[in-house]
Amino acid sequence: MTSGLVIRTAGRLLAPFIFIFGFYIVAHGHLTPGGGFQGGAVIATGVALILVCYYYKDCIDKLTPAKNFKLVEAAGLILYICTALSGLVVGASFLFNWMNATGGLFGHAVAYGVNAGDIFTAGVIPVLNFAIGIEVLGALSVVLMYMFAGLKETTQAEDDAPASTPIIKKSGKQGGKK
Amino acid sequence: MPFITVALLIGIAFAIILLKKNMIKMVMGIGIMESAVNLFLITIGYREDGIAPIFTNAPEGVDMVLPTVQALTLTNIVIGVATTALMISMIMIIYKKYGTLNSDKMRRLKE
Amino acid sequence: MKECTSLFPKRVVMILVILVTLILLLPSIGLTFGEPQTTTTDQYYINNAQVETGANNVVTSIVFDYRGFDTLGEACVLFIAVLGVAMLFRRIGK
Amino acid sequence: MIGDLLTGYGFWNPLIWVVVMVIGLLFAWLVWRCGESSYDKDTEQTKPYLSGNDEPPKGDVHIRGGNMYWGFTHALKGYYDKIIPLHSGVVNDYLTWFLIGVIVIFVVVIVI
Amino acid sequence: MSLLLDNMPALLIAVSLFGAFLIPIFGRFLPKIRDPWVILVSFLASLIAVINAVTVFTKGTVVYVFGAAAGSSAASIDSGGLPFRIIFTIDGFGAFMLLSAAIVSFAVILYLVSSQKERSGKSEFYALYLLLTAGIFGMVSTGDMFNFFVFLEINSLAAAALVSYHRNGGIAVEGALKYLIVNTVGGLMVLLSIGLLYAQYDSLNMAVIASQMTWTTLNIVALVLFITALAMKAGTVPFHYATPDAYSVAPSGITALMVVASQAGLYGLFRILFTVYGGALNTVTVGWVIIILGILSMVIGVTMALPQKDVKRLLAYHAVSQTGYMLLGVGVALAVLGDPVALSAYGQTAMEGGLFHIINHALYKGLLFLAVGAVIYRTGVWNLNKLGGLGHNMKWTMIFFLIGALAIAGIPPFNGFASKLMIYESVFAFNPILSVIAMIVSILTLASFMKVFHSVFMGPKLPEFENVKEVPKLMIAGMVILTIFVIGFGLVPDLVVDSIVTPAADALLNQGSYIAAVLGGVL
Repeated sequence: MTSGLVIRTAGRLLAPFIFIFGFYIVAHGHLTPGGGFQGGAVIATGVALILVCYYYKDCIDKLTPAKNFKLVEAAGLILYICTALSGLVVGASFLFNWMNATGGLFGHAVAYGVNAGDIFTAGVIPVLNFAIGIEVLGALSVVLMYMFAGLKETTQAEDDAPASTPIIKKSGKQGGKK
Repeated sequence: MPFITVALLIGIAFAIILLKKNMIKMVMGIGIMESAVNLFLITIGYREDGIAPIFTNAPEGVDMVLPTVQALTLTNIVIGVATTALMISMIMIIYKKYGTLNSDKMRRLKE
Repeated sequence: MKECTSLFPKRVVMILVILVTLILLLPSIGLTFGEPQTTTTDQYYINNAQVETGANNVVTSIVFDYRGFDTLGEACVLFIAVLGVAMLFRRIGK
Repeated sequence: MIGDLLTGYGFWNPLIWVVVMVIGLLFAWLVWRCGESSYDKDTEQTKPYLSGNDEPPKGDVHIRGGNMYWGFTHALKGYYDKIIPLHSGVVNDYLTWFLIGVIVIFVVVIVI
Repeated sequence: MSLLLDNMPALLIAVSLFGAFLIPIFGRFLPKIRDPWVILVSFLASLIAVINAVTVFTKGTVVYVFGAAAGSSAASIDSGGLPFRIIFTIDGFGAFMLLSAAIVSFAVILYLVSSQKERSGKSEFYALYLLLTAGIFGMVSTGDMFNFFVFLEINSLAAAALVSYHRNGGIAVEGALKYLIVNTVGGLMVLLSIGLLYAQYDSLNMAVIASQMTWTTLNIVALVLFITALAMKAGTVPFHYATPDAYSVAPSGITALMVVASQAGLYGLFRILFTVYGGALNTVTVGWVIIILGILSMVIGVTMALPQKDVKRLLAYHAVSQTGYMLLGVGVALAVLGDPVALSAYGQTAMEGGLFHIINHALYKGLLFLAVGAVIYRTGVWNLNKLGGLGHNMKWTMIFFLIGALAIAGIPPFNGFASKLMIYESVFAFNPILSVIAMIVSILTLASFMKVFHSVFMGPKLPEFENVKEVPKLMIAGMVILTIFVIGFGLVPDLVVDSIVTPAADALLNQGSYIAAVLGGVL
């Protein structure tokens, strides 16, 4: 069972634009209003749109299961903390903005005052923006997917416990390992 | 004036949290309280005729509003989203297991 | 059992809520809207953020540079929420 | 080195107390040694004597946790009747207590 | 090497977080090395916490600026006298809390790795555990108001998620939900009062706010919200209702750590009272408010504990009751803060007793929860009426429980006695009635632990527990670590008091040194 043709078509048409718009917000976080959180949330809206159009079951069958998004999220966080730790490697403190005004990637010097904006400025800030964008995208998608999936009726035996379960093996049907 | 709004919003939120027995409505009340706190944070940083603190294509020579509180608000919004997500999913589980959303019935732990 | 199992009758709760609202109204007397009392920190950010961090958006420079550690914590909160939701909806014997 | 924990009224020196306890244990051991040497574990001697009646099985005489301090809770019945319903288990009440706390502490701090 | 040593405060948080972020990936692809990884990360985090604490106790307050060119230097290097970045300020009190959190968290992870072996969803569980540890470490070492709030939320959310781990037909989730709702509202109130302080002083740094603090209506509103919200986090009467609900359904090891987590709330309360408000406070009134909260917690906690049938719920009420002792000791010190004679006569001792009780409570209550958890792990029963006769089969658990019970009841030579003695004596000088109440509560504590000990371990072997075995070695190891500290702290209390408790008390009583450490003596 799927939703109507109109919804599906509209969703298919809109989703790429939503993704690109979210990406734009993430990428220009240090120049215009926006940033990692907002952009990630916009991208997650696209994921939600797809979920609404194609139903959860089809989505995880055709695309990817929710647990992959968990990895995406962890990857974003690891990128963030590695960027932060790289400040230690260059001899400064945690989260030090060492790429700013060095001339390299994202290292263009910036003029003080009002200007048109240059995307290759601000040092580690765009990197952190991307990290957070990835993280928020993963996080919100995972939450949405789990909530769409809901809790399949688990019986008491399948469930993990009476409050403080005995793990005596012989009881057998006591919720198993994964 | 906005501070009065904040106080009233928090009062409304407390009234919802304390008087409504439906857990989903209680979570909504907490959401209102979050919004009220966010509003409070934003308003303490407002300057008369200020603009957003962004230099890209900004008009010259205008005061900017205080940026720190906006950063705090951003952080708090995300924390609020996370809290709400966790609470809602807990309520979903409880609804599955207990078959009710009523906080009066949700008292297997007491005394 | 009665229908309402709360300890406090509704009227008492309303009075309490009104009292708390009154307490929270006190800030509106002490604070002025539109003219913050002191702006040292924020004025510093507005003046120097662009040079020190290279970002045109002062808010972003605060979120990711000056207070980047808060952002890490906040990302952690989101991570916790995801882990919590995943843990709650986990299925045994998958 | 280990010194005393002075409090103004007395002192607490763990070493002294450990020594006292060791002496006490030693003393207890000595007393135990002086006991009847003809004591034998598996004979009639170890059985409790209940006026000639049979001893009930151990499981029956074991006092379960819920029965201990029954008298205490019964003596303070008035107090417990008040205090236990307060732990009602309703979330709304928990937060009402928070509000009461805010108001009471605010009034106390402002007035005094 | 010096690179690492200079950045220890940052690594304190970073190591736990990094370990937590990697766990989902390990859990997916390399499940074999996940458990050793958790133990390794937890050990490293504890080690770093201990190193930090030792640094603080030997060299004085550690200040660390996040994102500055040179992190370990004082704040003012960044820009013009005022701190503009997030600053970690670990003084004596913070280091003290770091020590207790480090010991308990490492002991608990050893226990948990063994006791949760057969369950599902372990990746999330361990990641949340590390995040909770990071939250506690962050709360006790930060010097920034908003950062404190963020870590408070990490703490609450992670704790709530962990409580709901055994869903248990919804009961565990119910306890977690209550805990989460209560703590969320408390957290929002904390944020509101942070906003109130920010609106006046335009700074989020505790030292800056402390240097300008005055006793105005706005600050009173903020103070009241701080006190109530943080007392709710710490679980004092009358805000304690969610605490037993959550403790009684959480996995046992997690409950042991949650004791430390709620003490981090207590840390926040004392930090706000002494460091941020400090001299500006109307100390007598606020001190009496704290004392009365403490007395209420003690009495109601212990009387509610006596008739309990659920063994973990009973222990949870004791946690409430013991929190009262800490509040009592510190409250007495706060009440005499403005009176130098009384302060040096007994205020200092009361403070030290209250603080010493924090670490003691974390240790022995952790031990008790672990021992009770071991019983529940083997039997699956947590109702006192159904337990009995376990002493025959679980000798080690019985010994550990006995040590913990004697310590919590304040029987020499265990650590509970030392701190309780300090509290009794100093409080007696302040107000004899309070001291008498404290002693009565202690007797009731002993009585209720006799009940637990008798009904769990004593008595004849019950037929249903015929085949119960001793718990695995790792769980024993976790309990042994805590036992060593419980006995050690009891045998050398003066050494402990001199080396870690007195610096903590001094750090709290001396507001000026905290400010000077951050602001570089500008004041």
